[in-house]
Amino acid sequence: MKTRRAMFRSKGGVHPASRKRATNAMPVEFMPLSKVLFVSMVQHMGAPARPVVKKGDAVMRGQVLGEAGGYVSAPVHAPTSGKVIAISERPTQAGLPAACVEIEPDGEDRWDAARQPGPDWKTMEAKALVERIVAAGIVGMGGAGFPTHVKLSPPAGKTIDTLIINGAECEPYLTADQRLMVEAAQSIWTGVQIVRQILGARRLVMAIEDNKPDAIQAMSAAMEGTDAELVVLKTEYPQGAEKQLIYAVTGREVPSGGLPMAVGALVENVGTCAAIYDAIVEGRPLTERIVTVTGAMVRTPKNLRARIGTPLADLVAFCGGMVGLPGKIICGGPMMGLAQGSLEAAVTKTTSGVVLLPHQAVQQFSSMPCISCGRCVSACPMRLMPNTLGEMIEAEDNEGAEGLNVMDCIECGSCAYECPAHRPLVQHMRQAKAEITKQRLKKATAAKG
Amino acid sequence: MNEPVEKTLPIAAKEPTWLASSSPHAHSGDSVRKIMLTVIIALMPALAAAGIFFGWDALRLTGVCIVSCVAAEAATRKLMRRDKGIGDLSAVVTGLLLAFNLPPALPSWMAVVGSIVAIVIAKQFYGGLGYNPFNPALIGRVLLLISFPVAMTTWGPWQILSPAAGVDAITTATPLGLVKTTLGTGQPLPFVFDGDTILQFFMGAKNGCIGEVSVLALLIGGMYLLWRRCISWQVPVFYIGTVAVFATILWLADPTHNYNPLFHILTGGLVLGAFFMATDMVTTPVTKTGLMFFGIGCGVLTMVIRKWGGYPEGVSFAILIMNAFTPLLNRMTRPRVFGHGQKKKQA
Amino acid sequence: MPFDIIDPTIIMGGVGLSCGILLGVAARFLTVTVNPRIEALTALLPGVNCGACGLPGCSEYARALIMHGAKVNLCKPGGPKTMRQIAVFLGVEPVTMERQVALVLCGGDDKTAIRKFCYNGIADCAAAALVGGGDKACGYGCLGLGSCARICPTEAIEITHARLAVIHPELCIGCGQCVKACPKKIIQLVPESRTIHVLCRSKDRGNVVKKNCSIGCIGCTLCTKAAGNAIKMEGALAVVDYTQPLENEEAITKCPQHTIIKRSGRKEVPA
Amino acid sequence: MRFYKELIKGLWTENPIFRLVLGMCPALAITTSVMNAIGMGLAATFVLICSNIAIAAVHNIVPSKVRIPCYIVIIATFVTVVDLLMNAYLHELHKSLGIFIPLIVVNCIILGRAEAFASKNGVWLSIADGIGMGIGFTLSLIVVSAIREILGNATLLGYAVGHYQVALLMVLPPGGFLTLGCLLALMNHIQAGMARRSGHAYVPPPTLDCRHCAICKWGE
Repeated sequence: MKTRRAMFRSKGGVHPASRKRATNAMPVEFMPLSKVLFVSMVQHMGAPARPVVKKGDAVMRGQVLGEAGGYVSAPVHAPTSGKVIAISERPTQAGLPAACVEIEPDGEDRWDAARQPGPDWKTMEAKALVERIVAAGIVGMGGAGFPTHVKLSPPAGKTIDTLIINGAECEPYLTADQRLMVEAAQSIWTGVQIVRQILGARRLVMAIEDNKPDAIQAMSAAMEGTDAELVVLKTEYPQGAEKQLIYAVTGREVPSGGLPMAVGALVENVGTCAAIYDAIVEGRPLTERIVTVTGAMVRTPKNLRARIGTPLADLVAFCGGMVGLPGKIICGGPMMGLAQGSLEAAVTKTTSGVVLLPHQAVQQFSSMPCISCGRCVSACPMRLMPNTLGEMIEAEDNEGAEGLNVMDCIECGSCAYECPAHRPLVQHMRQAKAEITKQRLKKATAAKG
Repeated sequence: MNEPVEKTLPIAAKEPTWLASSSPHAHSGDSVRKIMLTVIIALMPALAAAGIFFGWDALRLTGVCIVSCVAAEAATRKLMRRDKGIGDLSAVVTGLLLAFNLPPALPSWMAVVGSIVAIVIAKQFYGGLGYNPFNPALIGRVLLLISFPVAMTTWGPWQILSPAAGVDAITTATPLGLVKTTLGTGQPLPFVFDGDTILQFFMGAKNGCIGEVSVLALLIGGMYLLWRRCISWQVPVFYIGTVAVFATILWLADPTHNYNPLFHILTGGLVLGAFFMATDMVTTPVTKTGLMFFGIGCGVLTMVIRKWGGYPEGVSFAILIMNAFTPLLNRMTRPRVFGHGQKKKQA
Repeated sequence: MPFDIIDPTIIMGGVGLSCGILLGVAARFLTVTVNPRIEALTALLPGVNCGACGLPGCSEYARALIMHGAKVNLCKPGGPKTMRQIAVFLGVEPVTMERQVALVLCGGDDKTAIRKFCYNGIADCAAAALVGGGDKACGYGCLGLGSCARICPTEAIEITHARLAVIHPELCIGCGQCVKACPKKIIQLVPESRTIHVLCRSKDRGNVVKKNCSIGCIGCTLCTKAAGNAIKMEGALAVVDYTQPLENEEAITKCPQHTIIKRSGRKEVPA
Repeated sequence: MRFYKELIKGLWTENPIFRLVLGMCPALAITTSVMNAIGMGLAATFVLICSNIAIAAVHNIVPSKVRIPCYIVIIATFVTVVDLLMNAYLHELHKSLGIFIPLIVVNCIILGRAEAFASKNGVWLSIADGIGMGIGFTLSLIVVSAIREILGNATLLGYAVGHYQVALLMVLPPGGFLTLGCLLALMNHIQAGMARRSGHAYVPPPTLDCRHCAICKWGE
């Protein structure tokens, strides 16, 4: 194993205060079972899962509640044993209603008997491994929730020579991945090797930001004596974004609109690797994840190992409740997370944290006209011109925005973070992207019909 | 009629306890007001220098300009029913910069006229802060210069430029003006530009607009701005650098009719312009490359006007002309978007 | 002296004559034939170019009528009057057509419906709907940020001070732009003559609706009994079936939530 | 009655400069002194009346396809007449107006009235229209030039009006733009206020439509 600094530095990026100190030394605690678990069928990118249980069914932990709704989709499993009390429509973290299986735990937490640890993974075919990953419902746990098996099945002719394991965790406040690396370095490492075996990647890179020395130490101990590289990244947001990470490690730019495999690279989050270990070696589907509950309004911030479906309110209550009324509740980190209207939503496979910000830390912008300071242009890791795009979209010129590559925006929020006029630049981009996607779909169906 | 007055919603004071908005939920904490405050602080050394060299006149003009700029801004905003007030401090900055571009003996009412022109015509008529294509303070100055050419070229009391040229001839001229008029009559260069003069010019003992004389004070302010990341280094470096290169070429070609490049850097409004006027965020390009070209363009135009133009000083005109090129520079220097154009990709 | 005038006169006359001949030739050989009937028919149309007919503007509709035999009842702003004129012009049988006006099927404003959080962002419904589904506690309610009002060609939509979109039927031309613009899909085109409407689109169960909004439909079904066939239940929501006649105003008084209102052609009268 | 209506509309409601925003070229270029403005205004008025009469008289016999060339010829004829007359009897004024007298041929107001009014109405009403528009044009030019002459030259009609510091800028080209722009804004403001008071919706001239400009909130 060799350790080195990242050789490439992508342009742009910002340096928000990391605020990880509240939880980065807190060992992960087990979150007790809630009274009711709300397991959403929309926990990943792609088609929603289809519920396959009925009201009143008794389920075991690890039993399939919803099967994959398509190729780009993933099944959802029961987080514990108990009874299905309802199949309802509940708002997701994004606020849009989606099907949801409500489970009342029986407290025994019995595993589904059908789940058995598999044979030694080293002897298994790549195809069989991917099948087990599909069955375990594993999706990218960094935040986007892209079904992992899709990534692991490159089309024929595409070779992936570089596998990058993402331990950057550049979002402020969140420490879930960091704690996982410290506490479960060995299982992450086993998961990584499984992925490598599936892909046959020549080069294996573990990328961690330099503000996590404990994680770097733990991972290098686990990786000792192998040919993998450990790349220490300079702390910068959004270093952990897929395209930026690939650039920082290999110097290759993923082409616009393309997937990382276009440049022969693949990025897996450390959490995903740990889940792959669980699925292949332990035979457990994905039913829990580590969630950082933090922010100034949480009494005792903690890293929790919580079941999928645990209501956010229970997580906060387990951390001693709120100190006062928060100014903002965020699912995920403060740069890309989703603001919540309530604590009703539940943990999903992609919930990396719950952040409760106090009123004084919340930017209550009343935006001003752009003063062309150019900070967003310098900050944009995709090298877009957010100022021009924002003004275009405000004038409802979506076509012009498309011409200036608004679709390449990764919504990292660096522009709006820097903007002294407090312009809602990311919201503008989102609006335009949603509108353009709609138009493109329309055009595609028109062309077909 | 039904259109919401605001482009974005302000916070409702009452009811729901917490807020939701699109990400990001963190902010650098910088604001337009803070940037303007930084610029004001950075201008303080130059104001102090102006006070030392021109005394009461400097303070009078500065006060008049700031007060009338702020008043004009408040009045126009109210009249135009625009909601946001003068809290962003941009009017104060405009007032300060305008005052710094006026000669010390200018009557106060002319300063008021200039302030009103700067705020009302150059700024609010275009839509207010952020929409003005030209630097308001410079528009104010240029309008005054065109309207009242005599008052705007009547300078202060300094008599140090050259004992040889006769006191009367130089009391009412800036070094640049003196050079232009002297060379225009076919005479040789009017004074010797050597160590002592350089030091005096650097410290500020010369005729000129109240804020532009002390290069030292301006440099202190400029360094502060650079340190606070309020301006990027491209503009001042390329602006002054271009002037230096241009002046060196002229000087090497014909040393009998041109001073050495330091003369061009230390006289006129170059340093004030390069650090405070050509770096105005609103009217300059947003990309670093754009700023570089902006600086070079300003430098070339300044020297062209100084050498061959009708006016002895060209900083104001150069910056205003380059302001007009800002949208073009923004267009031309768009960065290559990540993942685009490395290899020609099929659509 | 007089001869000085004659020369230029001849020259100018000659130039004028030759130009005239040129123009005449051009008019004869380069002329673009326009079907005069299309022009005449365009003149009959209201000329608001709203696109409600599905064609990009009135002249295109006129062209479609004559060249492709488009239906005569597509012009919504013109209503029955224009339809009859077109029918007479084209010599075809007029069809029955009633003018349609848009209606916002939500009555929950700031006084009656609660908001779950303070929304801070772009004042546009589509943008707000992307942030946690909008700030109304009711996921189906009007966000009141005026995306419909901005797109309305006749400024018929008013956003009340309590942030609710209200359509003035007397100004509405029924073009349907607002129906497309609303991210919550709560604007519907209804026949102008109808006066009784259920102002709610919430599919939530009654207890949820009650928590979120004091005038939402709770699915008590009292109105369906009063209105016969004209009001039907769709899950927990009462929906007016505009194909069935409904004159009986009993439903309005029966509704415990005051969700059902009477809106005349001219103005809205709360029950 | 109709005659009177057509006569006065050019003074305010359809003032060619401030409401229709036509004829900007002379309004900016020659308004450095009131004398110029009067000369220009009267010359244009003469052409306007004559061309309106001629066009109203012949519009029925001119084929619509070649009407514009015909109007141009008619207008050019009268402009030539004015040009020669002024050169003969008001030589100084002619010299100071320079190229702008021949340029009346392409003045939008004259062609605009020919196309919009004279070609659709009778001779009698067209006379009223021509007089009204012409006087409206002249008065507007006088207003603009008076402001510019007083501020920029301290004179009015060539007579000194006081001793004060003049702003040279006002008699230079930018002064024309500034004055005209401010006056247009003022007119828009007055119109909007009048409309509001009388309870009507304010419909600004198409070139000055406030509704799509967010600079001030007057359009709302």
